[in-house]
Amino acid sequence: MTRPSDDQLLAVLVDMVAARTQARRLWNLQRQGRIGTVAPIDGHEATVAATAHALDPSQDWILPQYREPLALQRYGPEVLDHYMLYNVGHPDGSRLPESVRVAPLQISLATQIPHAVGLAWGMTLQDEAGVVVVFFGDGSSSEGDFHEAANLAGVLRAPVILLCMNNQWAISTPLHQQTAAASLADRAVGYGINGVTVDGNDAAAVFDAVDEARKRALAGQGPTLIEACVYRLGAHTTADDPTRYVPPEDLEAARRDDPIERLEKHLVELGLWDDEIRSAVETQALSRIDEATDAAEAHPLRAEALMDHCLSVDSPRMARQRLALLSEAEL
Amino acid sequence: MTRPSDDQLLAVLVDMVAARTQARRLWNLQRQGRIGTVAPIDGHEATVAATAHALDPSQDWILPQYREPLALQRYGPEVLDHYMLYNVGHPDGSRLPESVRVAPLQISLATQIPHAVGLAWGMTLQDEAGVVVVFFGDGSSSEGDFHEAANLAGVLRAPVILLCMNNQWAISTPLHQQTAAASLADRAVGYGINGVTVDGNDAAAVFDAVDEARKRALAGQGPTLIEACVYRLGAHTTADDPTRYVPPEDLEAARRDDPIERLEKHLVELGLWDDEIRSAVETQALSRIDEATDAAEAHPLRAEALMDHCLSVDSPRMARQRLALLSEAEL
Amino acid sequence: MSEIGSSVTGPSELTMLQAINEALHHEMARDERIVVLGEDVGRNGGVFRATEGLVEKFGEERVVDTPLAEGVIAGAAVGLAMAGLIPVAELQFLGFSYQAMHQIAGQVARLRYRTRSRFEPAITIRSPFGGGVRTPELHSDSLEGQLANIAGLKLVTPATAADAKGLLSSSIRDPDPVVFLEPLRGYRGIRGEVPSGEHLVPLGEARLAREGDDVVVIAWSYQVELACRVADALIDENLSVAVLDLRSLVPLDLAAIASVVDRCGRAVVVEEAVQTGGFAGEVVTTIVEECFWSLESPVVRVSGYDVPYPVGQLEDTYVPSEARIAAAVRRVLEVA
Amino acid sequence: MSEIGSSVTGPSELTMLQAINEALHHEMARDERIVVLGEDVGRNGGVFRATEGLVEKFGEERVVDTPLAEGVIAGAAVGLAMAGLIPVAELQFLGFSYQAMHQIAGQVARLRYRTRSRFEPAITIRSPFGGGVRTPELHSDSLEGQLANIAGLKLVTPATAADAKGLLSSSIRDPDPVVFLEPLRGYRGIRGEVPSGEHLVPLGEARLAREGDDVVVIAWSYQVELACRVADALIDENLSVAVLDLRSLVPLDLAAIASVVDRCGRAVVVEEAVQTGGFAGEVVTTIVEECFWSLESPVVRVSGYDVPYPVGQLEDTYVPSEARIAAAVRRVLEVA
Ligand SMILES: Cc1ncc(C[n+]2csc(CCOP(=O)(O)OP(=O)(O)O)c2C)c(N)n1
Ligand SMILES: Cc1ncc(C[n+]2csc(CCOP(=O)(O)OP(=O)(O)O)c2C)c(N)n1
Ligand SMILES: [Mg+2]
Ligand SMILES: [Mg+2]
Repeated sequence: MTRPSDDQLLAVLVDMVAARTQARRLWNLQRQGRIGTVAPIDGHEATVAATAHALDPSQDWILPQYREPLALQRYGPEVLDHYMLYNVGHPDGSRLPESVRVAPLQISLATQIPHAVGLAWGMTLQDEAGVVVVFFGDGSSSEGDFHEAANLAGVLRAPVILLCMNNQWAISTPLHQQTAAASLADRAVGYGINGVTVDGNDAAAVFDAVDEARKRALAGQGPTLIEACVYRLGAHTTADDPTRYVPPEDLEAARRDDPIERLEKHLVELGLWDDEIRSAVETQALSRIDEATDAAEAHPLRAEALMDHCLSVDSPRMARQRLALLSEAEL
Repeated sequence: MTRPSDDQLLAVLVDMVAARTQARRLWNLQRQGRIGTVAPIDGHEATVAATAHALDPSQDWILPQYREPLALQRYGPEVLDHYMLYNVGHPDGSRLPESVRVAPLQISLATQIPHAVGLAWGMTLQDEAGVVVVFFGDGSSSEGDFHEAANLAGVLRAPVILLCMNNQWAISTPLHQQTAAASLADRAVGYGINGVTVDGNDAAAVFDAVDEARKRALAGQGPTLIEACVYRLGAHTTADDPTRYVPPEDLEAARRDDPIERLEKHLVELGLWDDEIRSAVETQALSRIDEATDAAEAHPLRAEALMDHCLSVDSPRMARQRLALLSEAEL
Repeated sequence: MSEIGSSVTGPSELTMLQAINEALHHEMARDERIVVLGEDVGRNGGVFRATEGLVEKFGEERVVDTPLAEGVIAGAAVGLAMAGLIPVAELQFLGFSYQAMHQIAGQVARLRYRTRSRFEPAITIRSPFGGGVRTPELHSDSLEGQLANIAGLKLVTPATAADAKGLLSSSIRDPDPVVFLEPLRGYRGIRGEVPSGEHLVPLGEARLAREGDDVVVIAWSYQVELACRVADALIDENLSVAVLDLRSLVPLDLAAIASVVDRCGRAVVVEEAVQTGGFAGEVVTTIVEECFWSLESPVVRVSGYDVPYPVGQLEDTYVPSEARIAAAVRRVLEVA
Repeated sequence: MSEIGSSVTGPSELTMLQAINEALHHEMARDERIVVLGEDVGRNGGVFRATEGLVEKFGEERVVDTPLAEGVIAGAAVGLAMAGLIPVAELQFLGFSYQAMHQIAGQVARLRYRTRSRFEPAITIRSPFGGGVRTPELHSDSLEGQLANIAGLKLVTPATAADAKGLLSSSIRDPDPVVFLEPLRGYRGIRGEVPSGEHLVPLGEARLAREGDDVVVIAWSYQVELACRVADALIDENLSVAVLDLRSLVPLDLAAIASVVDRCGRAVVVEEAVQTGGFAGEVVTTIVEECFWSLESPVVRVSGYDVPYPVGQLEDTYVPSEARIAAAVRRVLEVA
């Protein structure tokens, strides 16, 4: 086990604080009607940021669900830029540059898990180093895709890390109605793969777990299912009203175990963190997201883009539709 | 645990021997072109027959995959009669009488598992006693349906028994390419349900396991996943050539553990079985299936039946199609 | 074909969503065998509140928040139907019916046929569909063309609040499996007077939403609303545009289609789906089969494009607009 | 539109199955990035032997027997494509594509569109389909009408052995995802001369299988074979029946359809699928859109019925017969 260094933990905390700060900005942007529905990251920051820092962006892939982008700074500024393009409804939002080993958000839950297994498998077939981390929720773990993919990963010993963000909720459905399993990591045995549960509010523990799983994968020891236990501190999305179903006392308890506060405390003790640093990080995060938002809003788009990139070459019918679209633009 | 009585074991053996005898007849009928593709039961007899005998046909349901019907005599002669109708390609083959709590064969693998959970759930909602046993193969356990259904069953504590016939093969795919799991029963923990592995060639052990699972289910203690370990002694179906892929030594070893021989030996020791009884059972089984075959072949069918039972009332388009069909019959 | 819809509005006006909710309440109170299941249908009342108040009224046994797995929602519905219950399943968005398609197409639709009516698949699958409200990917897809090709299913979709109630009640009572498609844009965007208490609209009867003689626009779901606006606007140009609301795609009201096309001689079919393979093609073909000789000009379809439903900034380009429908109407009228 | 198919037969005749197998061997030898995956495709060579000999030649890394789970076969193909490989996935029967529909429709078809070509979905999904060979339920379903409505997929289906090889090679090389539908009845029931070595047939070009002037029968897959037999038989009645083999449904060769319908003025469309929502409706609509004014009589479709594909004893009633096709041809010709 490689504990993260203090510097690494500091970098993780910076990303966590920035993510939460930016999440608040996103909420307001949505309320102002400047962006579409978004899913707040609150409560997921430690797991996502620490995972990213345990990986090597030059060779390891991340396949997100939809809640992660703000804490993936380690994978480059393009992640946020494209996330904002996505949020303003621009098709370039899901087109990250070739150099960035991050897949677009996945809306069809759990479908990204088979992709991750295929990608990891494809890398080994071509003797490429690297692992694939795929994020998915406790709710998504009920989908058949999770099962089929975990099972195939086991058979292939693919270098993939199945990272289940168990935040106790799938919209309004609490974990105990999602599954009777005592732990989601327990499912690993049914696929002959490694399974671990980690406190997802403990950035160092997550870093360790991912690092360990990554080393196993690179050593040909196959996949790991990591269950990161966290709590969804915010609404499911900007369209959701959690007060309808989240017991206030549970939320209260979860807030007392806030991953940011926990890591801050640790780094304050080490003399690496204080209010001043925090506010500098926040300021910087805000100007960064505001810049990205402005750029996204200014990003041009022709109506004809509707027809692009569906097939490599328009079918005859599409060619007519393209013409019709251009003339209809004049209607 | 209730060990089956000697009489019960004898009844199970009678059904097993009859099933195997009839399976051979089916093979020949297929070769003669009198019936369609069939999946031999060889190697599954103990598990299927013992399961049926551990159940109460007046209240417990069986949802088969496709290999089981010959060993379901306990559920009444209609099962064989309809199986033969099915084999001759008659639509009545999948329409068992209301009194018989057996669902039709399922060709779309694993889809019957969600049905079983829904049925068991529906029974409890209506305070009906009884359990549902659903058969499926090791191969089928890789489908998402297995996972989704097992998980839902756990949440609902539905009175269902998920009976996985692990016969080591899914057509040509051996278990180790199907899953890296050491045992399929290990998957139960991932759904918070009971899981057991049983030697599926040991009729008494299967009877016990099903009886126990049934009692738990009736007592409201929820579902059980039973993995019955057997070996597919025959071809996958009449369309398959297992010599392409089954290692002869494995098959040889499996044959030495034939479930029928094993139970015969036990009952011979008890003085309840001998060659004479066996040959009487065989003769009776053959005349029974020949009768059923003749009846099935004689079962009338109008071409117009094609249009029946699709919707409760023909749509206008279907009404036209029905007319067209009647006039096309004259083409 | 039934009467032209009344357009009375008044204090008892409901949104389509409220009308759906009323139907669910009414039916569940009427028949104890009805069980509502789906993701977030209980405590949360559905992500759009279509099932609001049901769990409080009918309890957690009859209104069940399932795990997040569409396949087993549809699959368990089959089992519930085998047990003699009447499941009303919600798929949170039609785009996720793909996750359940093996159960919907292979099982739900075939239970009756396979068992020659031993089991009665009185199953209703409700799902919002269609775009125009800036949802994420796969939340807006119109898949009725695909679903219509699955024999054994009925396919019903309301265009008014009153029909939403009346057709949903009929769907739940229907002994066949019904996929009931609720236009997302109509949930709050369509409102109208809705009969309180019992209200049934028979399945399989189209509705003449606007009388007219020059041309008929055939549509379903939210596109009926657009077609009516176009028809109303074109009155100023002295054009008499009929609008036929199909209401159910299966069974399809062949007689209503034939009668209005025979009268008008010209037709436009509107749908929001991908054009190739969409249900509009089935309607055009039906017209060719039923009343080719009445046609004075080729039928024109107004559809989405042959690309996946796009992201927000391209949505308005994708979905048929009033302008595109009006242009199509003019086009079929211009032809000699 | 390409040239009329040559009907030379000779000693190097192959069945369609052998032609498919040859294409797979040829392509795998040509491009190392090709990976074949599916149920029983390795040691067993596929349940029909389409993949025979591949694992022996190219090894277990490139020819992979997957677990029994269609969703992850299609889903892993997406990942393999993201890794830069060229997956050729087999679904054992098209009826089980429903288990994978969320991956096929929601993911395979959208990978390019969603990522604006960052990822190239050079994925081929092969699957046998269609009936007539007494298989169990869900082994015979014709789902092309449903698949055609999924934007982002190409949909290709051969009617001759030579095309099976040439179209499959082109499909594998195509940068877009192709669903390649192989007629089950054609596997051993269709044979013909097949060019050895490299043989490519472009996607999107229909084939005029029979010249003719009185009426055209438009068909694809095994129905082309039936249509040709009907055309040949009707020569005795002095009828000149053209047969157009669409070969690919997406992209659809609009020009070829228009040209032959313009010439003949009368058309029959044949498909084996459920009629409502089937692809024949799309073809009829295309004719209305492209060449309405050439039509001398309503286009007639010959389809399956609006019921699920039935059990063995009812199969021959269900699938379009030569008699039904001939009757339809006579019907469109009788109309004034
Ligand atoms: C296949 C599919 N079904 C349903 C939905 C609708 N939906 C969006 S998010 C969500 C809950 C997801 O819960 P979980 O996987 O636990 O992730 P979390 O939101 O808690 O991070 C649901 C049901 C969807 N997007 N995809
Ligand atoms: C969903 C689905 N996929 C594929 C098939 C084709 N198929 C029929 S039987 C079979 C193998 C089944 O293996 P298993 O579940 O272990 O049952 P067994 O035949 O060994 O009893 C396959 C792949 C099918 N019928 N259904
Ligand atoms: Mg969650
Ligand atoms: Mg097996």
